Amino acid sequence: MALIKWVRTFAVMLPVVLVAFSARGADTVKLGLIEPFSGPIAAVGRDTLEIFEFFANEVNQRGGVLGGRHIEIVPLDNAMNAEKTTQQLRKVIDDDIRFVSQGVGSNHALNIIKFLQRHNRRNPDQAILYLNHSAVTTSFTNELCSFWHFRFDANVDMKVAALVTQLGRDPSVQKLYMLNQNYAYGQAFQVAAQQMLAERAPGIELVGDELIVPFGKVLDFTPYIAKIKAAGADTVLTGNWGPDLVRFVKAASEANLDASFYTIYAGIPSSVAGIGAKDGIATRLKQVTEMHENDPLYDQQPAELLDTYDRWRQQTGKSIYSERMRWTIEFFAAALNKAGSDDPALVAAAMEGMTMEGPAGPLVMRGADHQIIFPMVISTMAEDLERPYIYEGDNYEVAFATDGWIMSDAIELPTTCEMKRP
Amino acid sequence: MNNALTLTGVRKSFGATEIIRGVDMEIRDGERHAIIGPNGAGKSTLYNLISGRFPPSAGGIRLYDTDITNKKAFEINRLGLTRSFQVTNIFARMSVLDNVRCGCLFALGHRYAWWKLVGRLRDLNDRTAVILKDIGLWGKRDLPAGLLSYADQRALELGIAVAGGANVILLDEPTAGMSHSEIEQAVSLIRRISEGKTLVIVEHDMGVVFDLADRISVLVYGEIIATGTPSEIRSSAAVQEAYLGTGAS
Amino acid sequence: MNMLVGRLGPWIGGAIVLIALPYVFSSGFALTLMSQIGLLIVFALAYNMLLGQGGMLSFGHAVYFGLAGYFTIHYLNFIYEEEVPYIPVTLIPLLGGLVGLFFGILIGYVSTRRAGTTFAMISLGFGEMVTALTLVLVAIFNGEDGIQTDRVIGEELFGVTYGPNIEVYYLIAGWCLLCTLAMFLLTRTPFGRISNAVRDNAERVEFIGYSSQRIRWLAFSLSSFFAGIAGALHAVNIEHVGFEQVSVLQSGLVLFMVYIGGTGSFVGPIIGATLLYFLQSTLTGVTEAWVLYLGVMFVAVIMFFPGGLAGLITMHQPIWRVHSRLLAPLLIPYARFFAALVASVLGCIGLIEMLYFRSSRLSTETELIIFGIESDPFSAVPWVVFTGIAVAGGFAVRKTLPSAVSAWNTAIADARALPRG
Amino acid sequence: MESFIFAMFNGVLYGMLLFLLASGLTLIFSMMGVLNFAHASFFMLGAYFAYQISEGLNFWAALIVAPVIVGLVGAGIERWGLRPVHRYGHVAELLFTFGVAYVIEELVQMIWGRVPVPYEIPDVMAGALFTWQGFDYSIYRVFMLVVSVAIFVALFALLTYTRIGLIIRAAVSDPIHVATLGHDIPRIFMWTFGFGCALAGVAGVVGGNVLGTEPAMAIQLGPIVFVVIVIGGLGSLGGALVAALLIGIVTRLAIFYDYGVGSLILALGLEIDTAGMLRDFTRITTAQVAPVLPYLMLVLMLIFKPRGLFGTRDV
Repeated sequence: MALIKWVRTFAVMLPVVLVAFSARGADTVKLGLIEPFSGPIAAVGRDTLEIFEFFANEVNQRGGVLGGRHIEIVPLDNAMNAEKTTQQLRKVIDDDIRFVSQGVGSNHALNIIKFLQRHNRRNPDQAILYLNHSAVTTSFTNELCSFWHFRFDANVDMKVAALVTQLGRDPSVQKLYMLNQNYAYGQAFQVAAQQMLAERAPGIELVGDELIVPFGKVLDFTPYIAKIKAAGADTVLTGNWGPDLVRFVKAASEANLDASFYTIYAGIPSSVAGIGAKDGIATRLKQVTEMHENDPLYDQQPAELLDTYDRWRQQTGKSIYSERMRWTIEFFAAALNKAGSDDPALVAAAMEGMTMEGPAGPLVMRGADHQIIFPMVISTMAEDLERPYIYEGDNYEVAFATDGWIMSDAIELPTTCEMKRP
Repeated sequence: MNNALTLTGVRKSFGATEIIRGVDMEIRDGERHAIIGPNGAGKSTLYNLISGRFPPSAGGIRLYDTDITNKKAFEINRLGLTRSFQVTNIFARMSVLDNVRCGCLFALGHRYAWWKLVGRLRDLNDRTAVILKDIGLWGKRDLPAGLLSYADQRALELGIAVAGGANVILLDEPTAGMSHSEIEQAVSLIRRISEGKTLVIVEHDMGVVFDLADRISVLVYGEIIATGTPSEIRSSAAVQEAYLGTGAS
Repeated sequence: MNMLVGRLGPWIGGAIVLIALPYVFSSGFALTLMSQIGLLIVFALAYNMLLGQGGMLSFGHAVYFGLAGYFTIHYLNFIYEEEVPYIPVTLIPLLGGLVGLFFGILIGYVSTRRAGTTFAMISLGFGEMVTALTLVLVAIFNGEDGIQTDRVIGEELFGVTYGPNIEVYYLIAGWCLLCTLAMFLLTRTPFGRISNAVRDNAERVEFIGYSSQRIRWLAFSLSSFFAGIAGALHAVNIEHVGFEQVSVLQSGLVLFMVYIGGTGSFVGPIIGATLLYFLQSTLTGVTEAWVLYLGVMFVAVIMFFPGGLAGLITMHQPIWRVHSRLLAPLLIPYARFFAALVASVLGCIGLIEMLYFRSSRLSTETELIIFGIESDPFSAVPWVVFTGIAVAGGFAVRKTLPSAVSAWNTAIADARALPRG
Repeated sequence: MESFIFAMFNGVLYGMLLFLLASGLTLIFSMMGVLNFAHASFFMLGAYFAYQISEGLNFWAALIVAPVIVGLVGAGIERWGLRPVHRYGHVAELLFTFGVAYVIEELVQMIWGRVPVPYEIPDVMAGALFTWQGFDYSIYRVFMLVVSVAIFVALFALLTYTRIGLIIRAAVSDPIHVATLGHDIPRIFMWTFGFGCALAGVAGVVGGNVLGTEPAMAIQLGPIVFVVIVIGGLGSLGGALVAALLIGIVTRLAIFYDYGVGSLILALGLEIDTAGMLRDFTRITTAQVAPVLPYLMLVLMLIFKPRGLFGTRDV
């Protein structure tokens, strides 16, 4: 037995480099955060971790949850590999962590939903609750919906609904060109947009509808720009993100394409850095988000919140981009307190139908499908704004300015979810 | 008389240079035939054409009654022709034993078998043992072939070549780079292994050539200028002029 | 009798270890880890049939691993929907193997026409092509999301359902042992020997009656068969397959495992798969620089001991075979060298960790703890200390290496001089 | 017709950029027999160095200095890394460069972070040189083309008219022979490798600001470059040029003339269940698969002409 103990100790000690995190209380409510913290897109995962830790700390500073317990964020690296996600979920079970969050990569989200469905059915006493902060595949709150999954971001269809609604409002939009990535997400965007354009903006002519090979395989977008020009489009609607968005926008700017770009993900730090101010402004780059720092409503938010934002900017040298991650923490804390317990089933029940005040209207966690509903804002890249975009201390001297808000009633879509509750 | 090999009008060019310029040659069944000629005469190229390493640009090659002109090397080998190489060409990371085993495998009909273990193949191991003892490497059978001395590697090269039991054996300078005593051993080895077979040998050492060969062909600049018994060649004026007369070794 | 024990000993020992492991490491995380290692051993050994035994460097072998995985998931789902004949999960890996074999035969026919560098490039081309197709053919591959299944399709012998992880572990352990044995025996067949011959000297093989192309094709197909088995096991273990599993990244990982473990000996890939996957799973959580360490480790192996870790062990085999006491004089020079190496490596790790911390620190991370010591990368002291350790270690490595090498030389000379004992 | 000419022009431009990369790779391969897997990583280093230098000085300084630094880095890696590996054979060398590619990518992330850096086209060349069919052609794109063509011409002249070119050409056709002529082969290898890397560096400097300078750029471009030199025939500079242009043009044409592969399948009389597993085959268009086309070409080439377009020697 001594040998076994020794082997075990060795196995635990082997990770020679230990990065310790401060403020680890004994009696905490643990929230496992499964994201890529190593590999090519580690930056995205690490940014998420920073936000989660910051806002968990804010909750803890305010007195914590359940009468003084702290929320502890446990980072779990999946290296953007589905098999590692599964492995980390098994670790979550081992360490008796009952709440997990994840958002980068809808494949991992799907993996977690399916895994927890199986696990919670087989082990109802050890159930685990999943708080999805960013994975947008619509089916997660439709046919794949699960009692153990809550989504704090709008799904693809909702985001498209917001974009298309804005397109319909904008009289300058006559001829629209769509370009999307040819994989599950891009195809979902395409189908949703086709359908909603017909319903909400029948006056707009769709002059092009294209799918490209995703994930940076297209190195030069010039041919697509030429096609867009040839089609006479004045507006581009794209769900692209990452290099597929950066190169697309840069190529358009270089060719002086005179068209506005309606996107979902233009404001992600790496995209802003990659596109740069000049090309972003030249293409009238637009994004749809839950909030942004230069909206007129920003200053009308509660003073404590504005203080928190200031601390964030000061401490991290980064703009506030993902409000939904703050919401995830706030809803989590509120649901724990409302349930008066850290039992995932009770917390889930408490979270259903829960509302909070948002900047332009209430944030509602719809009980029927666990999809959050909230007003969204469309904004365009511009210069000379009060709070320019900063990331890791670098000032990009550019930010987003509001075009208009799309209220919840225009975004809320019916669900096909048939929720099975335990 | 039945010929083991028949070459008719064989030509080979690399780019603009013609290396083999119309070779006609007959190797009789069961004879020991030497090919001699100055450096660059095209001897190795001729071997490469016969053994199927490259196809000839023109002409035809027959092995007994089979046309092998455009056949691949392994097809020619399966028809019963084997060769050795001027530069030692063995399986360096494998043991000496396995080198010879590889030489035997196809001929013994084991081909590409992946369902039988070599250790259990009695016919294979018996034959390998015979050959290893014949070439004097039985004691070193477990060494990696790459670690053998030069002379031992040459012997192994011969061993691999003859392991398959081919009827026609082409040897390319088997004694190159050997000391006198080693050459003597090598010649007796060649004599033993070519017993009852057809042997073609390219060789620079005239002692070896005249000692071993039944007939000799002289290749100069891609053409056969003479063929005959050792004494005929020794007395041929043409050969004297083109080759031996200019101070042969 | 002694011979038999000597031959069967490692296999029986291996079986006992595989059976006993879950009793030592029983957590779900450890079980998943060991299951993954088990199937990666199969994959790595299959890969080494190409690289180590056949001399073929492939940058796309994950294609067969991944495609078998996709097929397995679909088949399990079809069983669930009662569209295909029922096959017990126990035998599903065989099905995966046949899928691997099918694609191996098909793609292998084209790619094994060439060897060496060209073969490597073709394998890369197929790898890229299949990865791209997983995103285009959504109905089959479901793009980035990949496909899911529930491996519990019914009760099998002895009430096994493969619901609990421990049952899957034993499934994988069993297949791992079986495949390892099969691949070991394959090395001892005429095919295995000629495959080695093609690796050493493809041209010479043509002159002893073999088509080197045919041998490569056969090796490629058989290797794909085992890669397919590993892929099916992966699908059963994780219940999910995505484009990562066919991607060039996965192919690169198995290459790293095999090469670092050692291509020259049969156990090399086993060592490599175990070590690398264990390190990867435990280190990714604690250091961002893991991929860099992996790359450096790989480059170091190529440059300094191309035989890999197994090569380092087997180079001492001739010595302990003669007598183990001959190893005694090696201990002190080796220990000195190893101490110096560890020091220089630790120094370098410290520097790299501080660099990473400076370039991508999160504001919520207030301190960097390296080897249990709090180090402030924004003050000079740790930089000086770690640079000092790294440089001093480096010098010590250069100083102690010659005596370690000469100690080995002496030992091997002694071993050769003595008769076998 | 217009779109055809446009596609051709674009294809030539992209093809020439590929050629810049492939030429260095081919030179290294011809001389040393090493297929440098890390070649695209040197391309990435060129872009990052250029970014850093143009931040401090300007683009023109970067255009000169960055490739030189990349070349020196390459020569250093050859001298202290690749040379010791040489004795283990070409596969080991290929593996070594594979490892180097990993390490370079991680080092780049360690130094410049994991998000793209804002490496921009110099302002003087951002404007349109001419407008054609409503499409603005920036001065910079034409500048890229000029640089590529200039390098091709210079390379051609170097190989044809200089002594070092003579040695290189000799080495391409007969590597063993050159060694016997008394040249310091290790030194020539080192500088060839450095020079090849510098060519990749030039491609990085002129291409990085158009394609985006980020840690993944090497992985994204690398495989295509290998495809170019395999299709062109390993070791053939002319082949690399033709293959690079071919790939550039074919992938562009596939985007412009967007044919559905599905209609082809239907034309062949095959029936595909539109709800079944294979339904996606009926929907694929050439534009969607354009980036995969090079790999398809590679496979077809290897089936029908295994040595590539102009390949003369086996690997």
